[in-house]
Amino acid sequence: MSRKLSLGMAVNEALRIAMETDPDVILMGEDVAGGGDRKGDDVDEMGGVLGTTRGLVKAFPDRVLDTPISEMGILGTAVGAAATGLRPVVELMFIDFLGTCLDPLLNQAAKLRYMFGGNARVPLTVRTVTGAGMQAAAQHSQSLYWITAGIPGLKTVIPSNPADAKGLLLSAIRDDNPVVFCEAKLVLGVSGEVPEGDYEVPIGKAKLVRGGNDVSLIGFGGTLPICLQAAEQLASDGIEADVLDLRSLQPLDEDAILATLTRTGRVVIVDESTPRSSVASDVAALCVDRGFDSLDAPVKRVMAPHSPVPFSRVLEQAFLPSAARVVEAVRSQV
Amino acid sequence: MSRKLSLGMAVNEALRIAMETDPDVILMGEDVAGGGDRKGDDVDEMGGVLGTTRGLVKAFPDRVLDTPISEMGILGTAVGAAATGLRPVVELMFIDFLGTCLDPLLNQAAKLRYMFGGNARVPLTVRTVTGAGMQAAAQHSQSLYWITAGIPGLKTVIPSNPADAKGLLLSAIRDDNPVVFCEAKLVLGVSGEVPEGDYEVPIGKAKLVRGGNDVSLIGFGGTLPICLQAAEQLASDGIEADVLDLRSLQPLDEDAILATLTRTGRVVIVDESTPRSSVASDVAALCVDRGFDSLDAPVKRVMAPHSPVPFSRVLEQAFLPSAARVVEAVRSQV
Amino acid sequence: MDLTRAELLEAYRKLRRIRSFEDKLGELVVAGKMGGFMHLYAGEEAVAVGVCTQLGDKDTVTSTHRGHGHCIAKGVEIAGMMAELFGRATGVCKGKGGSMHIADIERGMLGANGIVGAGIPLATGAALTARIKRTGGVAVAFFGDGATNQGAFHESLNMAANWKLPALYVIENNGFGEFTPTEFVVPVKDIAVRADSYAMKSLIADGMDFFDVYAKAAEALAYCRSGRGPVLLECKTYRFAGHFVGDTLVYRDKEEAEDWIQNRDPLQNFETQVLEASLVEAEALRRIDLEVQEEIAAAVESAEAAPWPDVAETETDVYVEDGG
Amino acid sequence: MDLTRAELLEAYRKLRRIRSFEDKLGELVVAGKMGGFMHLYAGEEAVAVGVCTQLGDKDTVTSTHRGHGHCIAKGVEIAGMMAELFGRATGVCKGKGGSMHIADIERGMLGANGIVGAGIPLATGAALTARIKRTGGVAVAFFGDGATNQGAFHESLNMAANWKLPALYVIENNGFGEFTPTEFVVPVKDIAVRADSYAMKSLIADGMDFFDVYAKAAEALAYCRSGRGPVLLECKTYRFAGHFVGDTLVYRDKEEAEDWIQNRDPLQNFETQVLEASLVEAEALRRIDLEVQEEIAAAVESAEAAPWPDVAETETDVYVEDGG
Ligand SMILES: Cc1ncc(C[n+]2csc(CCOP(=O)(O)OP(=O)(O)O)c2C)c(N)n1
Ligand SMILES: Cc1ncc(C[n+]2csc(CCOP(=O)(O)OP(=O)(O)O)c2C)c(N)n1
Ligand SMILES: [Mg+2]
Ligand SMILES: [Mg+2]
Repeated sequence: MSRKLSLGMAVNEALRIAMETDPDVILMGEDVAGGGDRKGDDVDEMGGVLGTTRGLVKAFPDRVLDTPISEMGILGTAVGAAATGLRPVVELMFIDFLGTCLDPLLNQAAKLRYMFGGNARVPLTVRTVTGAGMQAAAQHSQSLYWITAGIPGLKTVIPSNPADAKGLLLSAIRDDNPVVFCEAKLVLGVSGEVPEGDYEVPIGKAKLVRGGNDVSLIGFGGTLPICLQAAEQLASDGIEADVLDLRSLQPLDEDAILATLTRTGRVVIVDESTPRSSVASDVAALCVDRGFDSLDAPVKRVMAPHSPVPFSRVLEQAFLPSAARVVEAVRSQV
Repeated sequence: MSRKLSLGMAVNEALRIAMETDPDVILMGEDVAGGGDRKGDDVDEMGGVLGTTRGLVKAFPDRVLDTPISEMGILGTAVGAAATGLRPVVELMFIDFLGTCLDPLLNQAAKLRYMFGGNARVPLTVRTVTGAGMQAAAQHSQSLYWITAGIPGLKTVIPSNPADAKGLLLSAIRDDNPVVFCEAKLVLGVSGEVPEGDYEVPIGKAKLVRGGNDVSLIGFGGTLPICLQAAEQLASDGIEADVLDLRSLQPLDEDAILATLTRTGRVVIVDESTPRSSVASDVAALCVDRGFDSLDAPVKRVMAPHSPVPFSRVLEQAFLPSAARVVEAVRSQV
Repeated sequence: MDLTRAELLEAYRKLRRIRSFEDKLGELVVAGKMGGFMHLYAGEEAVAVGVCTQLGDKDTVTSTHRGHGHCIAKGVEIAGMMAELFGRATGVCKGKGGSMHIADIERGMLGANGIVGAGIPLATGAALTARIKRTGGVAVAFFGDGATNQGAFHESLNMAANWKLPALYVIENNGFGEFTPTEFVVPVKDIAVRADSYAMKSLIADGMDFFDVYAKAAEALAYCRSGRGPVLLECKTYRFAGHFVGDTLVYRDKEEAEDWIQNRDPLQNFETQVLEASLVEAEALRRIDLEVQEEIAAAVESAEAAPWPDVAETETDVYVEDGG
Repeated sequence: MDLTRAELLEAYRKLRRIRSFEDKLGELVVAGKMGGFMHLYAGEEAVAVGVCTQLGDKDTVTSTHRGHGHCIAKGVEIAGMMAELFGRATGVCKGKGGSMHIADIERGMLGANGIVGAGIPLATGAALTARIKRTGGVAVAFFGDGATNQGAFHESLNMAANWKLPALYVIENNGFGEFTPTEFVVPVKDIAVRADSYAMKSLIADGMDFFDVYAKAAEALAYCRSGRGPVLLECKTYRFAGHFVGDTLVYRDKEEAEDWIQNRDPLQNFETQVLEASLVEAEALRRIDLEVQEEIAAAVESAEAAPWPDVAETETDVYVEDGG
């Protein structure tokens, strides 16, 4: 059985299931309750700025913790809690705020196990909203998953649809490693069929969402719909595209990437982030290393420019990758 | 005229010249004076943990500021000072500490100019020590320049020798943009000829340090000596390598990279950082995009593994790129 | 009270300009004419105006996500602000910044800031510049109660205290950080006590009363300018609207809110005091109300008619092109 | 004093073990037999031992770059520590961590930490676990005076105070952060006053006196365990050696240093007090001195003979392989 839910509501459902099935799961973050933990009064809670955690504090009053605006303290506390027996799920409201709390991820969560010679587990999940599309401007619109994906010891996942969101989040929470779970603004409000009940989508497995033999469009999170749109347009010109949804940015599903490359010989990667030190570059580097013999054309990256995210609607639209730019990149290959 | 100086002492000389020639240049950081700013007593200063800033507080007592251990405060203050008329040079003792102070770089220094529609300048220089090689372990040995190089609005440079260090640092300080200046441990103590007087090495220009037509070895900072060593070994086998020193990681000298690729058809990038979201991936991605037609072999990246930096000497040596691994990579291409 | 009639009228004009500006933005966002995350300053006007009225050209301010009030108080032009919020090329930041990054460096307004607490070290740096270049200026950081829980607050105040910088740190304690009541996350009643961690001078003002803010800020600024070091000034205030436009306000006590809005409105408060003391006449205030209304209507009109930025602008202003 | 003779001897053994361990490391590094950045705890032993003597299995500690003392006080085996510092496969962290990351989670020792201040939120998290899982445990964070200038200190103490967590925050105020005297960067005499920013209980102890630390820690721990919330305990102490092995100490006043070392040595202090009160005999202490010396010599010998880690270990332990 399934019903239509937005990605945000699929996340909410996964959180509820995770908390029901494991008493060690706690939720922490700014306004994840949202005033709703005022004991003894009937004030309604907001459940986060985007309402994603609404209703959870009522269901689990001792395990949903509103925090001060102290990202370094929140993340560091969550790492300490994770290393000592809890399974915290932290909401970092926007991934842009990584600047205030990178150390607990970079130098603690990601490294404790290694530094301690394998004698630690840090089952931490960080949920965070990524990307542009809401005119939230330079400090609330970045696609900084390239930073977390680049840090050994962390995993990073990014669903493109509600069903994957639910299953990936359940996997993330139950994973004994620290996982960053990205909710891309471009797909956060989009609805889709979501199975009921408890299920997991494995971390590290990409998904081929459309088959074609002429070119491989590789996307994830908010760029997946753009890939599909471009594939439609290309199809009307007789070019059939494979569309691969990476879903997991670290680990990368290298086999799936090489498999589609082998089929098509042409790769276009569509990534919402800025170009340098990017997931898209890593995919291109993989193609030109292990996939070299299959390559029939330059690997193209359709990305944001090397700039901050602008506020103005017209500039933000120009900043974001588009189906038109993907089509153009494919055309340049043939 | 020139004399032999270590990279650290070349940096010291550049700082002195910058402060002599511009009263707006100030130095800030933990122990950059090192107790030496005690007025009225004759206590000697340490000049930083590695002694790089020794002597400067005596020469410029009002412009060399010891700070508390407050990286967020230091960097944020420096950004504010830079935006209002000073030209601060901050020492971030090790780039690993970026975790405690990313926001002032990521969301402030890098973006003020853009967000303010071009009405700001942030002439900030951040000097920082990068990389492994001193058994300083997981939290004091990272090569995190991939993070700063990935942030639009920042520049990142990394000299491989004392002469470049002096000239690049003078350029960085006089640049009206925020520049991260990396001092790689692997070359920090190495001595070389350094011209006297005031000169600049332009930011964004790579340097061909060895000519050969069979393969391109691309390195920077601490990996340059490794490239040269590998080139020697290859030469004795009759393989002549171009060795390109990137010097600047952002902007990347794309023309120089494509030029060497065009000459040789084979590229090996030697980068001390971990593989994901790396400068090496960006270079590979450039090669397989704009340089596709010249490529005769897979582009190889010789890098650290996807792990934290281990403490044990034997593990740290295994972790670091080596000439042997570079040679092996070249062999795999032919 | 040492303010002249002209100064009082100017202060009132600023209070009114902020209120009307914010009310208008609320309308525009609800009507779908303006986008982005929009945090309104209505209710807190006395803080920005009480402080900024005493600042000059050499003084700088840093602000927050709730930054329009500080801009207006520091003298940024309404027309350029409105165009900015409409995302137009004529905006004060060419449409690139928007509400959370609105700035006007020439007027010493170093920017709204989307990162809670991030303006605090920036102001500390501006104070360092003032000190090292001996400009005589003071740097003022405005920030919320919630921001005092950020590490940047702690680190900055400590540095400023150590170096005796000419910096004024103004807490706008409006009782909430987003939807969370301040008492849930700050275990002290008066946040001003946090100054004691740095042996820093502190003051508390009624943030709904322009004259109290003015007096405390005067004391604080005199202290800063005399070289004795920074000051922490806590202003107790309240935001009349939600955290952002769209906030359903389910979390806040309606009666409490009504009390603040009906009985402690800073504009009403100002008017009552100046009228009772016969310092200005009601007609003069009403005239200002009208003028401001027209000014804002004109700003909206010109902004809506202004051109969009060229898409090439997406990639400009990232770097100073010539490098320096 | 409510310590039994056996407990006193055990406390002395720990003090001596730390001192001898650190002295030995100094020798080994100077002799080029051991690498890495090495920060010694000699002089500060009374703090770690005074606190940790009162901790049990359910209690956890976090530490700093100067972490050997906390490990030893919390009961980590000397042999495994020594092998770790030699980078051997038999090290307590398989040679992967080294001095700045030495840890033994099974003994509740959550790690030295190379990032100043980073252990403070980790301990806060351990206290949160204790609270939510009702383990009855307390989490103790040890950190230096310098670390109290980090944002992480501020944010963590505020969170712990808000949530009344069972956390004890121990400042080891040794008068310096690296080479910078504390009074240059902390504008208050007693850092303990910073607790007032969070309405948190605070105490000050003579960190050179085991018995004073013990008494204050006892009070603090009882408070934490009773559910009344966290405590900030400042211990005034001194490091006998340089910031790290290799530090030339040019920045510090020689007479002042001599005074601390000659007249306030925590081991000497302990001995004088227990002998004067006739609680133990000098011979018992001398016997411990010898036993510890042998123990450390044995640890060095076994570590030097131990195998290096296999290079394949460079890439293991990055992730929990089965994912969970
Ligand atoms: C570092 C950071 N964390 C969280 C947010 C999200 N956020 C925006 S405003 C806000 C509340 C700020 O509260 P306060 O400082 O009291 O200012 P107020 O909104 O009440 O004026 C939060 C949590 C942010 N923008 N930056
Ligand atoms: C975030 C960070 N900044 C700077 C350093 C470099 N550093 C290592 S120890 C130290 C001094 C610490 O002083 P304190 O906290 O007083 O501890 P102590 O060394 O005196 O025991 C510094 C600055 C670091 N390791 N981490
Ligand atoms: Mg507030
Ligand atoms: Mg200290």
